[in-house]
Amino acid sequence: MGLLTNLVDHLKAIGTGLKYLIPRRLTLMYPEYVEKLPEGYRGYLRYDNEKCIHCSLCARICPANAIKMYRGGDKKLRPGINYTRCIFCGFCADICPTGALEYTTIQDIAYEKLEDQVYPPEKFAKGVPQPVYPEKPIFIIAKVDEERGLKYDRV
Amino acid sequence: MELKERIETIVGSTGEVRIDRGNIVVEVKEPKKIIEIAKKLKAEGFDHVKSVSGVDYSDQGYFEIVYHVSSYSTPELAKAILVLKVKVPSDNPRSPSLIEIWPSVEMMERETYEMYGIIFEGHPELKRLFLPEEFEGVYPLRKSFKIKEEGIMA
Amino acid sequence: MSEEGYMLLQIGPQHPGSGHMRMLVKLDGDVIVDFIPDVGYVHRTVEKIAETKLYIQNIPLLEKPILNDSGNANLAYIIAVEKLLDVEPPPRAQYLRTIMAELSRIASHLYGIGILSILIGSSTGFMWAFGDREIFIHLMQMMSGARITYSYMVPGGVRRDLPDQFREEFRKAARYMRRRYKDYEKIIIKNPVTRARLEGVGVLSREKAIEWGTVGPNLRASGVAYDVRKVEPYAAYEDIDFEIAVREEGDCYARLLVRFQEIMESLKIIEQALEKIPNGKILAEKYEKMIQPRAKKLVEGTGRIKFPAIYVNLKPPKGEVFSRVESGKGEITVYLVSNGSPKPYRLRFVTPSFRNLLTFKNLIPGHRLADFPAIYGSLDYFPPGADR
Amino acid sequence: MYDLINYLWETGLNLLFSPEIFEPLVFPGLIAAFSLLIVVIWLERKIAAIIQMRYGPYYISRHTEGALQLVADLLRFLFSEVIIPKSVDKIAYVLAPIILFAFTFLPIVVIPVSKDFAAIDHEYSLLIALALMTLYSSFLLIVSWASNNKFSFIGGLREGFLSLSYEIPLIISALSAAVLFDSFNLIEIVEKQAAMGWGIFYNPLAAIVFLVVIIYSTSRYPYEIAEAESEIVIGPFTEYTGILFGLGMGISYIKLYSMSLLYAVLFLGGWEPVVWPLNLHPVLPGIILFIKAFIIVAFSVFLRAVYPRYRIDQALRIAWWKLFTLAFLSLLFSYGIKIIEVMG
Repeated sequence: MGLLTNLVDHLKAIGTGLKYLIPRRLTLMYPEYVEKLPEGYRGYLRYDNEKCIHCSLCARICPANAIKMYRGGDKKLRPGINYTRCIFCGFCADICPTGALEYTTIQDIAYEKLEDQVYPPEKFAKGVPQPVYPEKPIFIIAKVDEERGLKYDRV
Repeated sequence: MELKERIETIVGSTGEVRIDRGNIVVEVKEPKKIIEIAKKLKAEGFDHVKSVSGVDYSDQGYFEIVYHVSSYSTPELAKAILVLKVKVPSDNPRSPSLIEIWPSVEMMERETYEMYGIIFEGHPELKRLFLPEEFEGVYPLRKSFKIKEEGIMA
Repeated sequence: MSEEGYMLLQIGPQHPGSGHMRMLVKLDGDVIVDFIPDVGYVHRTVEKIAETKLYIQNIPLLEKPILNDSGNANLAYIIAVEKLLDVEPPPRAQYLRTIMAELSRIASHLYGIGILSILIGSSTGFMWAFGDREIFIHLMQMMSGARITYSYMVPGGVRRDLPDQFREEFRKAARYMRRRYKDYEKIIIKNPVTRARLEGVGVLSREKAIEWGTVGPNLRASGVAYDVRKVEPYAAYEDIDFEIAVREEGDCYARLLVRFQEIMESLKIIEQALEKIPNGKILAEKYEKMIQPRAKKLVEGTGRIKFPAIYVNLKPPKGEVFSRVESGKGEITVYLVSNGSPKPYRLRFVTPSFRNLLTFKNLIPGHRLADFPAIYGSLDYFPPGADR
Repeated sequence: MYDLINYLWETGLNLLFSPEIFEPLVFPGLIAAFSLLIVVIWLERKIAAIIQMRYGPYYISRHTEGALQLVADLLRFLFSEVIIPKSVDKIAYVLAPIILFAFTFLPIVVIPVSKDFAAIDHEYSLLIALALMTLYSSFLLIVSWASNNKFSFIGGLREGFLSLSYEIPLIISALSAAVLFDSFNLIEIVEKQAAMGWGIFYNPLAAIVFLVVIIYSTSRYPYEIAEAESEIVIGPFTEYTGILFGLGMGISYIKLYSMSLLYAVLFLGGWEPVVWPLNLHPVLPGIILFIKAFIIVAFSVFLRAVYPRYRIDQALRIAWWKLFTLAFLSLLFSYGIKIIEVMG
């Protein structure tokens, strides 16, 4: 009996292998295809100089010491960020009482130099860095699919 | 609470038993007595140690070794956490190892040794576990080992 | 460890099957006679760093060592902090925590199954498990906004409410996983080669499992029905009906089966939680009213919360607490001592892999060299988790 | 002048297309084997990728699903530095993989491509092919010994153990084919099959044993034991770099190819397209033989995506108990068929 079930199990394993020979791929071909992340994804931070009330809560809560306060010419404190340290926990944006810090859905930024990743307040306020792709990517949205696991719909 | 009374009879005059946030805390007065208490506790059904921690109170002159003991085999005891505490002087931190009674302390006592320099007498393999070689004689979790902290200013 | 007639093999840290650690293996022919795990290659002194950080800042810190099960690591710490602060999260937050913890458990188990598969040579098991893990990561990303480091739970509640599409997405994911389980069964679980490699290998008896303080699925595969979710229910587990996966054999195969069984059980738990989840706030009243109204307005309708400013100055009263949580790999315990300052006086973080290290060390000798990866994988030993 | 060129051209062509040169050099020898190597490694990765819901090799040539990946790999191997560690036995370290690679080709010399096209047509060509195949493991042992590395050494030992156990079922199951067709000459064996039907139908037992032995002896899953990555890195070739490593990677595939050719000849009717004989154009038989061998090769590499690997003691037990017994039974089976034939 053992021998027979063994043989059946062998055949079942090979059969499952054959069954999966029909391509149904889970891989997302980045960077040809880029996932458009949903609102609320904790990506790079946007800093709005106008809304900032110089309370330094963001620097105090930052678990990675990535956000530091800089004293500007007007003696007021403004946050700057060091993305080499940032762990994207989003605590700073969540504690910011005025929405001066907000997270964006941008996440895939490459830098040439480590120093480029340090954003003093002026640079920080200029806006979020934009990702660069080798060619124009096709943006997709990932969704759970009953048959394939994840399915990628074009935006 | 019945369990507390049972433990009080086990501990007797060698320690103090109290309840702290649902856990039974046993403060052993002398390090030497801990083996005796542990043996009795094991006979009671406490069969493994969940964590061994050192706490540095060297400003008050002592380190505290905290064993969190519980049970797998006895379902009623599994609900309870027994906190076994013993104080050792910070200038000569020595305490008997409980490895004979609870083999599950092996790695955790080793870690406490390398982090606090507390010597567990009778531990067969009391040497560094995680730290690199140059940490011989330096005990990083002691409060005297300071690490640089950054302020919020750039 | 180098007498005549033995071969001393150093496996790792640069070895395809070692992970972030070094293992000294003494071989007598093909049989391992002595085994020394040399850990510490990814030690990051979490416990020391934790003493220099605020209570809230330790949330991401403690997630990092148990990166593939960060939902549960997060929960263990938060329960300890809440005990210290004497805060009770609202019921909805408890349910959300349960959902997060279970999703995290599924991802962790799939990770473990994948590693076990590749260690015994099944690349399909590896890729499938890691591929399917992606689906649960996707779900957790919907909930928390991050793929791996969720930092989802905060003292007093959770950071976000359930997104609208979550129920539908999870329903699909559960059906997908249940269907896929049949294929896993054929190609991995019941594959005669897998069974030959795992059955009867690395047998951990009930007595030894208890003695060595083994945790998690490894303990349950040895016949000990210990699960913190039942013993000391936290989050919403008290209201949820589920079974503990227990097997008697104690071998590598039993550990694999327990993991699969727990994945299936977790799907049921999440389904129940989604059904029973009450409406209401997701942050404790105490902190909710500290949030400035203008800040609240900013996140209206998004399901997110704003942190009250008190979070950077949480000062629990003097005292000490001990919390335990059943994570995917086993019991995580946190022992937290407060001296009334905004930083923990002492934080002891015992991870399941650290406790399984002793089992790992003692289980290997006597087996063949080829069994070493099988046992290593079946224990779901995660070096960064053990080193902390 | 023109005549001379013409003469040289013709003799050159004649020489090239003479079986003695064409077979080892072009088909099914060196060139065919190399192209198969390139295709098969790509195919192995691609099949595994598809079953595992991935893409596999892709970016090297996007329009052909990465089919040129191996060309790129080969170039990389060619141009990367060959590092010879100080502690190795240098001569053996360099020469062993090269000789091993050359020797794995040798069995192809005696494998005929069609009725009158064989480099060496010998009365005992089957035995010669089998004998040449056994050279593989001894040179792999030298490779592992020369590396002076513990992982290589264990890998070599494993290969030694395995080769001792697989060679006997291999030879017995081949013998049962020889008994069945009453000849050791591969051409005759195919001719007999053309007359009476494929070997696989007459003696399926021998065919199954031989197939398992192919998978077993060429380190395909689930018998990928000598190179088990998670245990002993890459076995005998742990210390190798550059083109020497590339050779090491290719060797088992070349062996797989030559054994599959032999399998096609012994059990799948060789170059006969179907069970009954047809008079064919001389090129076609070769292609048919190649296709049959290719199917065996493709099946063997497909198993990578299905199985984990056995432990060495389990593999040895399978070889000595199951394969050996089955091979012996298949030999008896062949004799039984012969007896029935003689009686009836």
